[in-house]
Amino acid sequence: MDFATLIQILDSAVRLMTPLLLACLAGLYSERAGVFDIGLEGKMLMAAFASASVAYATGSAWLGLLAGIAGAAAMAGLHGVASIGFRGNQLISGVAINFLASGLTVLLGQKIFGLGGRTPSLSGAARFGEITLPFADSLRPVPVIGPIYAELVSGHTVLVYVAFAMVPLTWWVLYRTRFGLRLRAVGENPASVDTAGVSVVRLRFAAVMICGVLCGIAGAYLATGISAGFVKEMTAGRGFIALAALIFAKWRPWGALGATFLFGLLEAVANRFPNLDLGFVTVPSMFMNALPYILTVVILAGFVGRAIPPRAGGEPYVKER
Amino acid sequence: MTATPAPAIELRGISKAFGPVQANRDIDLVVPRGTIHGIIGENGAGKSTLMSILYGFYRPDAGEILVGGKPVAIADSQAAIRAGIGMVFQHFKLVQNFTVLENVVLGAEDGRLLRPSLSRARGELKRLAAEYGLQVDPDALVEELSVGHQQRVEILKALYRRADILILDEPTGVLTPAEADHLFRILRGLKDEGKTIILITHKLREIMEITDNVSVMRRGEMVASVRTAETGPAELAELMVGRKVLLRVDKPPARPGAPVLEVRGLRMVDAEGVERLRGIDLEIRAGEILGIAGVAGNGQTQLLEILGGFPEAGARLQGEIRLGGRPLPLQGPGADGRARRRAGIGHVPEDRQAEGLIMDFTAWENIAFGYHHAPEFQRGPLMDNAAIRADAMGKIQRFDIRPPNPDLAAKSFSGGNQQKIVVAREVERNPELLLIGQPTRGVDIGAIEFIHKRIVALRDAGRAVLLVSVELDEIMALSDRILVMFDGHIMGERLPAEATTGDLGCLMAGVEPARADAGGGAG
Amino acid sequence: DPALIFDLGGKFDKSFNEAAYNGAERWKAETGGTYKELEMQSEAQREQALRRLAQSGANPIVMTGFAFGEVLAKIAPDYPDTKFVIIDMVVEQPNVQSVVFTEEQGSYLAGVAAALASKSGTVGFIGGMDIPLIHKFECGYAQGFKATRPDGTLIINYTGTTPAAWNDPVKGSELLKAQVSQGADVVYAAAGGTGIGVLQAAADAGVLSIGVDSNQNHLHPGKVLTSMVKGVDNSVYEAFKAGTEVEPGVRVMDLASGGVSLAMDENNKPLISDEIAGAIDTAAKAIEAGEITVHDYMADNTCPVQ
Amino acid sequence: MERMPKWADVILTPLISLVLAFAISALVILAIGESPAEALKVMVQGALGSSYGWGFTLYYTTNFVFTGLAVMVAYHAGLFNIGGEGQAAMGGLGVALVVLALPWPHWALALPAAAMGAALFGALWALVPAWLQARRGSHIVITTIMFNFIAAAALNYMLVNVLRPVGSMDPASARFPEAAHLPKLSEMALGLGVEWGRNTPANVTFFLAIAACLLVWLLIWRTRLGYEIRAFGKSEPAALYAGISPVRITVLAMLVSGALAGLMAVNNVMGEAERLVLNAVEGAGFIGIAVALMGRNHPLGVLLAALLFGFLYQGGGELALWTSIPRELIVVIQALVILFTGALDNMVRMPLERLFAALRRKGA
Ligand SMILES: Nc1ncnc2c1ncn2[C@@H]1O[C@H](COP(=O)(O)OP(=O)(O)OP(=O)(O)O)[C@@H](O)[C@H]1O
Ligand SMILES: Nc1ncnc2c1ncn2[C@@H]1O[C@H](COP(=O)(O)OP(=O)(O)OP(=O)(O)O)[C@@H](O)[C@H]1O
Ligand SMILES: [Mg+2]
Ligand SMILES: [Mg+2]
Repeated sequence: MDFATLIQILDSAVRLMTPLLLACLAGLYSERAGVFDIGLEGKMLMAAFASASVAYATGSAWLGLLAGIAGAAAMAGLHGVASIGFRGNQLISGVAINFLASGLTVLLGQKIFGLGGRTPSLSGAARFGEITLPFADSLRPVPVIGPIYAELVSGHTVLVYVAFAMVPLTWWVLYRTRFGLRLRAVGENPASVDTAGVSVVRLRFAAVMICGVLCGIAGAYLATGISAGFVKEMTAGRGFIALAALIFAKWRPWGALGATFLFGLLEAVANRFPNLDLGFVTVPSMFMNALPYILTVVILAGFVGRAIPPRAGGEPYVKER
Repeated sequence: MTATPAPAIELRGISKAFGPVQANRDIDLVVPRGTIHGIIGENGAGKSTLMSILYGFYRPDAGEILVGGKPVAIADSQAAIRAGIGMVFQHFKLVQNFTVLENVVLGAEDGRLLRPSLSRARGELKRLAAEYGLQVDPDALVEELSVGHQQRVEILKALYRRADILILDEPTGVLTPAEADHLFRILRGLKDEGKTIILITHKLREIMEITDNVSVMRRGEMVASVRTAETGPAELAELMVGRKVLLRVDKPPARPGAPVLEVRGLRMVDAEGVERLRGIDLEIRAGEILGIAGVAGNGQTQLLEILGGFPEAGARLQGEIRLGGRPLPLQGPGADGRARRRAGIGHVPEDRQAEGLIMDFTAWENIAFGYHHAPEFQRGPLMDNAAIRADAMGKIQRFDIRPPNPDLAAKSFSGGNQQKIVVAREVERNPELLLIGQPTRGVDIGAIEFIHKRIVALRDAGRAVLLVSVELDEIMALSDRILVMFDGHIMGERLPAEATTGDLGCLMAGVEPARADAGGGAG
Repeated sequence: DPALIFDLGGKFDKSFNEAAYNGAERWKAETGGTYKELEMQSEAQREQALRRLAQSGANPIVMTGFAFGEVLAKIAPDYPDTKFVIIDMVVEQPNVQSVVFTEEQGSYLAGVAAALASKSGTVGFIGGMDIPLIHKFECGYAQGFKATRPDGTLIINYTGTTPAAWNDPVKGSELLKAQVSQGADVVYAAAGGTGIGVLQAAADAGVLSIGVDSNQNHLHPGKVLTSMVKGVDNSVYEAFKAGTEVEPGVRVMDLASGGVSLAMDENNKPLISDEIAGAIDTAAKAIEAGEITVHDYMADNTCPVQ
Repeated sequence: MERMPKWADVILTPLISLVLAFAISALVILAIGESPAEALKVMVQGALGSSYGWGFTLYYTTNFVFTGLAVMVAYHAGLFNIGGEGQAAMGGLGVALVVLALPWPHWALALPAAAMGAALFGALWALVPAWLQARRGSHIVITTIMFNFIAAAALNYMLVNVLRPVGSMDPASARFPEAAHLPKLSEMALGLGVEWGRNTPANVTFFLAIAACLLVWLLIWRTRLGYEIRAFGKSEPAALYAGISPVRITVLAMLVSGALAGLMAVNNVMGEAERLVLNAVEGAGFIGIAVALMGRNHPLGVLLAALLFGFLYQGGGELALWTSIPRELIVVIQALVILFTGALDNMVRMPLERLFAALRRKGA
């Protein structure tokens, strides 16, 4: 495999990991605050639909992004009301949100656009274009660094850079701010936060809403960044993969970067080598398609130890039995 | 205008119900400023609930709270903190994987950014440590601290928030005598500064030693408030349980028989590579209680766990254990808790909530826990739930477990009654050897008396008992022989008759008393 | 009234089912008649839907997709007076018309067009779910391509192994980019909703794409080389028009009968040079005349070229 | 004494929640310009209004009972098995291999063998995640998700390359031999002289599902293994104390769970399709999560929740088939039912508790 191929695969991995990374960080906020979230998929789907619809209607990808965030945040709010406000089962609420988004997007899409749940294709300013970073073209001829900068680093939509910037930002929020300290505490031992005079409900709600915002960006990226419009079920299980990545990352921001990169990379490799010819036998494409999943299991079993979730995760905070 | 200053705290007509349970009923309490006020009462009497209300953790159904003579609405803990109230809960409210500093700062940060808060807190902690002798490493993770140190963190949290009124809910339940003494010195220092302290404890000795006034609760009501100087332990005990209580264990001299348990050269290295046991040799005979004293964290837990068949994962073991002369495997399939029970070892674990009970199981299910393979509980391929329930009912009655409802979840019982469930289960099996760790931690004196009686009765029936407790009084009262553990090995052996608290205290601190005398009292 | 049953993909799948829908709508517009339509919700409903329609007197009943084959074979004898039309599958019953398309022939032409339109000599194929039907497209395409450009390179990708493979434009776009980075400059997408992502990404990347099933040239005018159109709409239209007179038996919709073709319209006119148009024509004639036999993957599950 | 009578919590709370869910659904239907009353009529009529509707409702119910029980058993061991989808798919493979391997003379012989095949394949598919969880600490949520994808790929491979008759378009196995066809409930009813549910897919497997509920109930609440599973699920340290091996329980619970999920294939593959098709599971594995959680992880609850989802599935199918309401509406209704009965139940319970407390006070 030559250098150019490597760059292309990495480039592809970056694009593929972006929605995973955003969703993974979204889940990180929520779960670090002690609210499990298997509804990442639904929130992303809702956001993808909302952003595509509004971007189509207004011709502005940015307004679409806002709408996507609003859509996912609405779902997150629902999750918050159910699992924090009413101390409902967080897993059930997440499942419900996945179903809700899956049905509602198509229902609304069909009602509005009559295309069987798709939105019309987006073009022009209704999509996020690829950004060429300064000097990308002039640096391109420089060996090694040139292609890395010009092709790998430059030339993504703004949301990709947002996603990557979220990693240090999340780290900083989590470990360097008051909010982060409280957030981590409420996921480990909500009683400690409560007795310290901080509202558990408000804190968890904030975390869940941040989760919604990030899922919103992820969804908008899917519909208006990497593709041009909404197609039903277009998240295609990425919310679940993000969840897997979150556990893989042991609920840490830099870990999330690594884990989602791994998933992106495995998929990019499988895309690039659909029928691996090993000389004596050709690996069938079904196997190559499943390879990222198989490798995930292997890596998990071989290299990543026990992942301990936030201790209060999944449990509603109840003072009185 | 009256001459006497307003009391620090005044509670009027506080009531609180948890569903059908009336935890507090129309409670009045006055705590004068600058005093140490004791609150005693049986398990489940409502002490913790009352204090949690004062701290804004629970909301009362009715009643009024006055702080410094002025009524205050304490809607949440933030309000309590603002009113100058700090509380150290019975079950600590610490974030286990945070550092001490982070725990102290949590909720009392200076601004949005953490750094400045943390560095200010670091300075403040240093000052508090110097002022009150509350030393803790600010950068240590809480989960790596001993309970005594964790408690210090809780106290530091309150002081850091400039608490004027400090509530401590059973603070000494988890402390060694030395640690308790240390705590009391701190409390006296705080009192001298004019702070007000409310102390909940089951230990009458402590009440007598440190409090100015004492209030007694029974079944959700405040039954008496008296000046400590004007009362005595016997009267308090009677007020508490509503009957006369034996404050000393009456036990006939031991008549030891054949050795039941022999441990030779037992070593253990845990998963992190730390050597926790460094060659333990001990022997327990039938009809004998062997007490192991020691500060928590010196290998007692590991010893009990190995004997009970569940050493922590990844541990490496060496040595020999014999029960009734037969060797027992140390590790592997034949060495689990079930095999140990079958061999005749009963075990009351130190941590009843995490290990001894399934908190979500009903009382009757818990009473079969660990013995669910026993033949009398089987009916064909199924478990005989009727038989288990019947068995449980008997134990609930004989051990006076309250409420006597076998269908209640274990978590719905008070700590003392939870402990009784475990003790009933293990003791009534009449095991060859009973391992029992911290049998009366957090248990009220009525229940302590009862549990002690049952342990002695088991001994008198010719069984061997290995007792581990950080409670020196308990060790001295119950044991026929005392071993002191320090840093994974046995520091020394004493007979209760000849042992003194000071002597044992030295051994517990890892110092030979002879040398301590010569050296002039390290420890 | 006639009736039309769509397969699980739903009638707005932008390709196969939608083509059937368009055929029915055309009939409706022309004749002013009405028809019943159903979308499948689950596997177990197929039989239910067929029986209920038959009982309600619908005739003929047209269904799209091979997945109806088994069920139809089972229930057709129960309703001898009803005519059934199944598309993409052969069911041998006296009251069933089976419409099958020679997708390999249309795809062959697509391969020819791709071979000539490609500057790099490398072209791509992106299939949806990895199932035999799509291999049929792939194999015809490969034959046409290799016949025209024996030294050319063909890159093949499938989106996945679950039904999600039909609805993943993100993956489609990524696969296209992967193929482009390997030099492909014409890519044929037979992947349902995923194909929309492929066509979009191709337009973005400035390479040519080839649509499938319906005429997709208009999606990105001037950027879709052509579309391999399956005359599903015509079949439905004709079946509806024939009404109860639908002729049972197998109808092979091949190149000669116009069942499969390459879409030529205003949108792709600038892309189709005379050379390409000529080559397509020649190949089509040769196939029709039997001079070229395009191998059908389904016949033996293998493809003579890779 | 409880805060409110048990019957109220068990019956009233879910009932009111359900009513709320349907009320919101009605608003959604109104919003898309259709008539809620009409929709409800079609759904009830189509799912429960005739033996024909019941024949479908019970068929779907059977699927959901198995996947619901599968999630439930694992849940009691503290394991979240999201892999029902893959396990059920592999169960289908097991059924197909067994049924096609031998010339079965009679369904009564084929059924137990196929059930064993289904259970075995499902269990094996759960074994790897279980073992990795127990031995290596690999999080079972990730591994079971991954195994769903891997199962899809494996099944695809098997169907396309191994089981598919040559020349068939359809990535599906050959048809099962006539003798191995399971009797439909309608045929059994006919045997009793009753005309019931003609041409519906509900089949004997329904009784297998009922039996599975009973057996699972016995397993979880009446056997030592069940006791140990529950104990382990509630507290791992306590389980260790009692000599319950985490590895053994994790593996056994997941084997049972996988076997139950696999058994679903007897219903849909052997009982209905009578051949193995791609994507035969159709999301039932995921619905099993909702069914188990809504059924409060109790077999009776699972049965009722499965029935509810069976009703929604069939009623919704009818709705989409015979009205212009898109089928996605059903997904929305399902979501609302899950949300209200499963996650927002306290919204109903809290006021009810207050109501009962007030009543009690008045009564006292
Ligand atoms: N959060 C709660 N929810 C429901 N009931 C509770 C709760 N906390 C306490 N109770 C019940 O209220 C009663 C009083 O409990 P409390 O904890 O105040 O007793 P206590 O006097 O502190 O006992 P102990 O000495 O064992 O700590 C008990 O019956 C207990 O079961
Ligand atoms: N906790 C116990 N207390 C007393 N006797 C026990 C206990 N556990 C087991 N035994 C005795 O040891 C014998 C063998 O124990 P074991 O637990 O293997 O029984 P089992 O019926 O084979 O259980 P399983 O089928 O779960 O292996 C039992 O028949 C019983 O007589
Ligand atoms: Mg208490
Ligand atoms: Mg045995």
